[in-house]
Amino acid sequence: MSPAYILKRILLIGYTLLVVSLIVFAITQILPADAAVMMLGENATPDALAALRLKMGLNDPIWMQYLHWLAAVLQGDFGSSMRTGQPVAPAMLEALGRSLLLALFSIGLMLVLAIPLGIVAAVRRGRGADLGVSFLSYIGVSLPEFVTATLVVLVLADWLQWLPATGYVPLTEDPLRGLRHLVLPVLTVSLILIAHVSRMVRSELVDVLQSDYIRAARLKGLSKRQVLFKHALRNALLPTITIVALDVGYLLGGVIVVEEIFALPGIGRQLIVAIQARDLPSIQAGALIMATTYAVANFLADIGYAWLDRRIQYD
Amino acid sequence: MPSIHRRDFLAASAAFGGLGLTGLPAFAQTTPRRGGTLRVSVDQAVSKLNPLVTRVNPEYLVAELLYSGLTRLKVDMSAEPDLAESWTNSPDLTEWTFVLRKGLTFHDGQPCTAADVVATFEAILDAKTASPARQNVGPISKVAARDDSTVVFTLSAPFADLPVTLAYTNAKIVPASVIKGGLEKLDRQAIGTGPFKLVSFEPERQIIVVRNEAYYDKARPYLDKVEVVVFPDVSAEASALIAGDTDLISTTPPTEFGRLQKASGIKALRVPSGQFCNVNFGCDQKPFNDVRVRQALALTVDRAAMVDFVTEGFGSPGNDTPLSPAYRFHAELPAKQADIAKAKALLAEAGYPKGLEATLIASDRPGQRTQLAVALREMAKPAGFDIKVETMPHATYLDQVWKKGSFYVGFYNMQATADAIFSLLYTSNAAWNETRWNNAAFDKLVFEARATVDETKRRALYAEAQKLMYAEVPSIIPAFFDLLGGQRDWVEGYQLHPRGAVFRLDFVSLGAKAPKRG
Amino acid sequence: MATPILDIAGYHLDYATPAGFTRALDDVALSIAKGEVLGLVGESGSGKTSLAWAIMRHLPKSAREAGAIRLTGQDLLKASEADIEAIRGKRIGMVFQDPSTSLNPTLPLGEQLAEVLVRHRGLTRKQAWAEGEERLARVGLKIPKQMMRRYPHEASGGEKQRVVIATAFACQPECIIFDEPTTALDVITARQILDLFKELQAETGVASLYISHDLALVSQIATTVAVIHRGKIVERGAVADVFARPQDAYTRKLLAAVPRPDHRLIGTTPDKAARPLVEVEKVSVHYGRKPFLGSLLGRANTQFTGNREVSLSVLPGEILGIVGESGSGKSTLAKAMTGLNRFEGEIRFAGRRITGLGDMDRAYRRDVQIIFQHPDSSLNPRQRIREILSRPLELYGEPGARKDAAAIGELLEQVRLPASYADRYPHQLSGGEKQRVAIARAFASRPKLVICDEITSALDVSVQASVVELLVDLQKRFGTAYLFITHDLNLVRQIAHRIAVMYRGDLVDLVDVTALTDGTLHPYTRSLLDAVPAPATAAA
Amino acid sequence: MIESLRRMLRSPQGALGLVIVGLILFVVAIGPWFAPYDPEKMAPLMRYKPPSAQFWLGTDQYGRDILSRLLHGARATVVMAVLATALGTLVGAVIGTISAFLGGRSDEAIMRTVDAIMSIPSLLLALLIVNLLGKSSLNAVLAIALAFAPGMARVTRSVALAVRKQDYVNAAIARGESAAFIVGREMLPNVVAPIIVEMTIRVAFAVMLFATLSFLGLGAQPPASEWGLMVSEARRFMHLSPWMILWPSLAVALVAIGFNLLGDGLRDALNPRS
Repeated sequence: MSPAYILKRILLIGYTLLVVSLIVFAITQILPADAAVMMLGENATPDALAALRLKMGLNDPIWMQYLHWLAAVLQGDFGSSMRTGQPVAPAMLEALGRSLLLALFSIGLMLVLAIPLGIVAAVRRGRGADLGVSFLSYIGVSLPEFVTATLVVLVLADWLQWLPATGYVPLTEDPLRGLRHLVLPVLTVSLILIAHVSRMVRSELVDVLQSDYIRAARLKGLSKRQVLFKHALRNALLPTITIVALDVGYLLGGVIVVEEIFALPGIGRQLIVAIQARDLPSIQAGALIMATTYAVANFLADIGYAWLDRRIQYD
Repeated sequence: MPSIHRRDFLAASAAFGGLGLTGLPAFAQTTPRRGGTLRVSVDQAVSKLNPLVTRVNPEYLVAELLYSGLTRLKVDMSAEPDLAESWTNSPDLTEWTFVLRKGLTFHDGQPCTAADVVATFEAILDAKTASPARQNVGPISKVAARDDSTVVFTLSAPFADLPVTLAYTNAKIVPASVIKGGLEKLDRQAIGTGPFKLVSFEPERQIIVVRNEAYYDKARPYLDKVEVVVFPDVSAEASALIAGDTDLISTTPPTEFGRLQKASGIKALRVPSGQFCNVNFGCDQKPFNDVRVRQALALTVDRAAMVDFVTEGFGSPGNDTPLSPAYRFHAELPAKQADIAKAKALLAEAGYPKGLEATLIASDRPGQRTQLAVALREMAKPAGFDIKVETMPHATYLDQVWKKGSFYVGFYNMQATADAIFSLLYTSNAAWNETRWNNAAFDKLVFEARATVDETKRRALYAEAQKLMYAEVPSIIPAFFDLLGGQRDWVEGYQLHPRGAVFRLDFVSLGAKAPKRG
Repeated sequence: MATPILDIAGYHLDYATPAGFTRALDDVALSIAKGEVLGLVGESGSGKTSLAWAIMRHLPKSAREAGAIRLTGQDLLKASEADIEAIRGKRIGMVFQDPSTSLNPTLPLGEQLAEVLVRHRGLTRKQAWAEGEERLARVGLKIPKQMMRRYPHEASGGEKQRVVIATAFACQPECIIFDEPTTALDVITARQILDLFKELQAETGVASLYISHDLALVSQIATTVAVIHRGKIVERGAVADVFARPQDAYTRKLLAAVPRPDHRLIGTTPDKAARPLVEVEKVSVHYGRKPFLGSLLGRANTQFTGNREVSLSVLPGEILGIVGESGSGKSTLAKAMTGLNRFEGEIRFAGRRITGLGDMDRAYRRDVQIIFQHPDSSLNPRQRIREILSRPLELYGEPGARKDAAAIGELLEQVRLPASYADRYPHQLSGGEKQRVAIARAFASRPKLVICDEITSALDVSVQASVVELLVDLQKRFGTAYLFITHDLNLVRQIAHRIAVMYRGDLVDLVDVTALTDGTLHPYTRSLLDAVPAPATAAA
Repeated sequence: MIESLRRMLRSPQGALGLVIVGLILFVVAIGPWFAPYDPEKMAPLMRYKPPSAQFWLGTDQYGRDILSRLLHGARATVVMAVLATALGTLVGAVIGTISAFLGGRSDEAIMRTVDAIMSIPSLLLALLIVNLLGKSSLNAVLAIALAFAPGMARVTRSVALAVRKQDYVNAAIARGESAAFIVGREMLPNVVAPIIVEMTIRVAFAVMLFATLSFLGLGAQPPASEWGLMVSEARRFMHLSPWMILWPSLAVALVAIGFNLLGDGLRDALNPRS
């Protein structure tokens, strides 16, 4: 893995973000909402509006506005929210932190469950266990988050009353309550991940188990376990790294709904609120931050993959 | 039940002038326990902290904890002293004098004087501040300080309700210095004279306040601390109360009320109110500029069913006038009945024999708006109305439809006085003239009423006004909501306020069984 | 004869399929004694590999067996899973066909050798690695220490196969199965591996079962040979006898099919004086484009050269053989000549200069046709044979020419396929048949030159023979010239008039067939000739 | 094709998927005729009824028959999803093929841009677009189509490149066939199959995405009986009648499962390796 490759990938991230920023800016600029009106509220007077428009440079040509905006963004200034009047970037990053917490817990749970499931399914291929796993994974993949979420709330929170239905408590404030509030969202998010990844692990492992070198290993007299854990697994798990990275993309999308339903003030929920309130700076910041997270996740995944899999000659 | 409200107004104010010193609530039998943390939940983010520009109930709730006005609203909708200990008025009702309590201080320690009051009201009346109070505090033409503790309001017209209108949710006193320095300062911090001081402010999550030791009333507040928790999901909000995570729900939708009634350890709260969901007509443009069309649509509404659909039965049918029985000047009029045949006829008369197409716009918050729209759509079908329902995010609605649209669903809290609701929505110079009904006769009645002191005369005038609306239907008001809420048994001294925007949490205390909270 | 190490008696093997049981091995009886090398010869699908799996006790669940496979008296069919695991790699070793797939890409070579020693000889990892090094040295790897640490992708095919062999010999097994150990390797490497095998075999005297499709090769190394056909051992005996006096018809067919340089199939000789049909003049081909970022970082151009200034010419009706190992640029040239690669230099055809794809007009395309190596990828799976064959007719057929079913039928019969095949899809044909269709497509336009790019290397010996025969026959009929690209020297020496040898993109030799045996040759050509075993009967 | 269909029926997922999807399409086609009631007929006295002989799946907050609403809603939900996917596939296929065809730098540029767009979560992209165009089923369809296009472009391109490498394409080029013929007759028929597979699976996503949009109040609008919308409306009445939310949720899930199974079945059937 040459430095040139890494540099290339970093340049790509840059390009990605440029494109994303263009798209996001374009969309937000044509959203049916007058930024000035949004800020001053419905009782604003025309003169006040005009003054604000001038101040915000809303009368400049679009591309000018874009450049100004981009310049500001590059200095980490996304402007301040039209709803609360607070600077957007800090709020969004804080929200991102909460989302990442959710994501990390979900990925953790996924790794703990998905990989064993996948292995069992692959090893017991075609038998009950396999069918069971693939049935579950089909359910998981096919249930939209909002369905899963509503059902777990209905059952675990309202009927059994084991866990709080929604809300968020910082772990720093009260770890126990914080965790209790995280359980349902994490369950919801990880269900789909587990379904997806266990399927991946299974199919990868099945392929590997049919490969020549596994047969060779068996014919060298190694036991099934040795072959599985020493020879097969690493080869099967490698590709799943990339899958997980791609799933981060899904995660970011999925958290939008999940956070909305569980009132978890992560970046997804912030975005929905922002979108519903036409809070343009927040939308722009949120979308860009999401894209960045995704791009970085993939970058890390590629690097990790390359590092783990010596075969691949990157450049 | 309206009888409680019946009290001669000037007598009332004079009486309070005397009583004001103690300011003890009438209903507090035993002296309430001091201390404890109350966790109250709200169903929307508290994004505005500046009391002059707050717009939704949760924001009012917080503003009320942190700030005080000259007067405040009692549960019976009459005014009681707040910062002002007494007031008097000139016989012609155009000049009002308010006397402030002694030794008032803001949270930052500086004294609160007449100067601050004057500055505040000038700010409110300044269009640039964009305060909703501007059109709701009454016809004030001039505010002046006679001395440090006396403020004189000069009105542009005789106005009897001033002490009540001054209790308006946005008419909270803020320091003159802040106003000079720029009101943005109040976006993040609170410098008021209210019973509580701000500790932390997270608009989307929770607001924490603690007792203001320097509050003018040494007895109140009873609570050490109030945590306002934001629950964007109403059913989660109810679950939280049932689970005991919260102590009090300020308002809960009918869909959740049933659970609260069933749950143990919870007192479900309900009070009839003037809060309503209505269908606004743009009376200045086709097709609704034709009164017959409006009447026709009104005739299609099965109001009993509507009460079920929109309020789940926790409400009362409306007669297309905004004054519910909860209002002091409510006039008894024959309940409107659905009459499809008559509606058809009227519609044909108005030139729509083949029926009429229209798009009814409803914002998605609160859910009742859409429910009303969809229900109306079905009810109106047989009469030949083909209504297309369009829902949109609240922000878009405010931006594009509100006050501009010609056919959309509105949603309003009860106002303190008949005059307030009329001049907020229906007079030609209404702050939010949604219907552009612009009915001269109506304006005249309302204007006369506000200058009339004599109870019976006033009642007659308002009755006339209501008859006009009953007949001309500037907007369909099919049902009034009872306000619903819930509290744990250990919460004492809380009364659901029909106004919907008033909470009086400084009168609330926690019983012995209340859980200890940090 | 000593008591056999491996003794297979009356062994039957069937696989369960939806259609019932299909017989894979039928009453197989074999035995290998110490120091003996049994060459098991058969074409694909003959069941030779099934036999290997059966011996290794590595059969799918659908397998049903009968008979006995004894390893020094112990019947493996009755042995328990545990016993088998103890036997595999310890008492029976195996060398696989393709080292690049039989080694785990994510484990160091050393580890894959050492683990066997740890498993079967109870060595510590440290000891195992130490011994592993010796073993690698023993199989002729120059730098064993480094080699131990390398990953498969860091070693050449030959090196990898040596590691595999070292692994197979690691525990001094009594018996080793070699499953076509050289087929995946280049001719010269294959030779070296073969020598290594002989050496080790002689030294350890291990009983070897050597599976191969290549009679010539087997004749080189086996003491006894068994010919397997459709799961039956049709003939077995000492190499010399079998090759000299084959009893079974199939064996004879097989032997006949083996290409022998001395047995020429071509009578005609092109008229040397005639004006060349095609002249390739200093043609060079470069692959890969300069990577944008690479150049930005000032890194060296990563392009590599497929052909370097290759010049040759083909006479009308001449068969010019092009040999060389994979990656030597044979196919690259073919692609260049058919406009599939852009190239530098020029091609002269019928006096016209062609410097690029643009110059290749209808006439040129009609006269120069190409046939590819893999028939299943060169026929569009979603087109019927009729469509496939009708295209060239539509493209090049003279205005009056017939494109009807009859014409298609003729084309098919030309390549000895029933006309009824016109309605079939490629996947309904066998490999040989597909290749015939490809040939028919090439000849549809009555070309003057047909480029055959390894067209027989994917086929079995007997099929290859028949295809070659077909080509020769067509050449007689139409006097077509061929550019016959192959890695099989023996084959090309049977049919080519001249032979061009390519090595790493260069044309190193261009000589008349007759001149191959004598004359001054490029050292590479020499080693190539030495590497190719001459078939047994030449010896016999 | 017939033969691969047979192969698909042999694989359990394929068969099951075919059955489910068949059932769904059946409902889409003639479901409304089976609806026992008018899906918009309100009955003040029949609200929040649990499943019964009269109302098989119960009634909702207006006393409307849930079964009838589901049967009618199938169109709104499935047809829209299929439409969106088809649209997205079309756009994506065009971009992908062009990119593969151009090759070289332009190919790289296009693909990098596609990657960039793909780094915006499709739900977010859809959200933004719908907000831009205004909320309605049609705009939701457009949004989903646009959100899908990049992914489909990637798939198409990789498939096209793989096919491009095949010798029969080389043969065609060497034969001097026109670009049109090569793309149209030689390449496309072989590209289509894998794309259809990808499409089928994406329909499942589309159904979920579309429902999610409606759920967030950005897709279909009341009183439509789109399933996602039904779920989001029902949430408010969860405690008055859980049935209201259960049925449409299950319906959405069933459709997604059906198309997922069918897609996998198709893949196995069309892929020679299996």
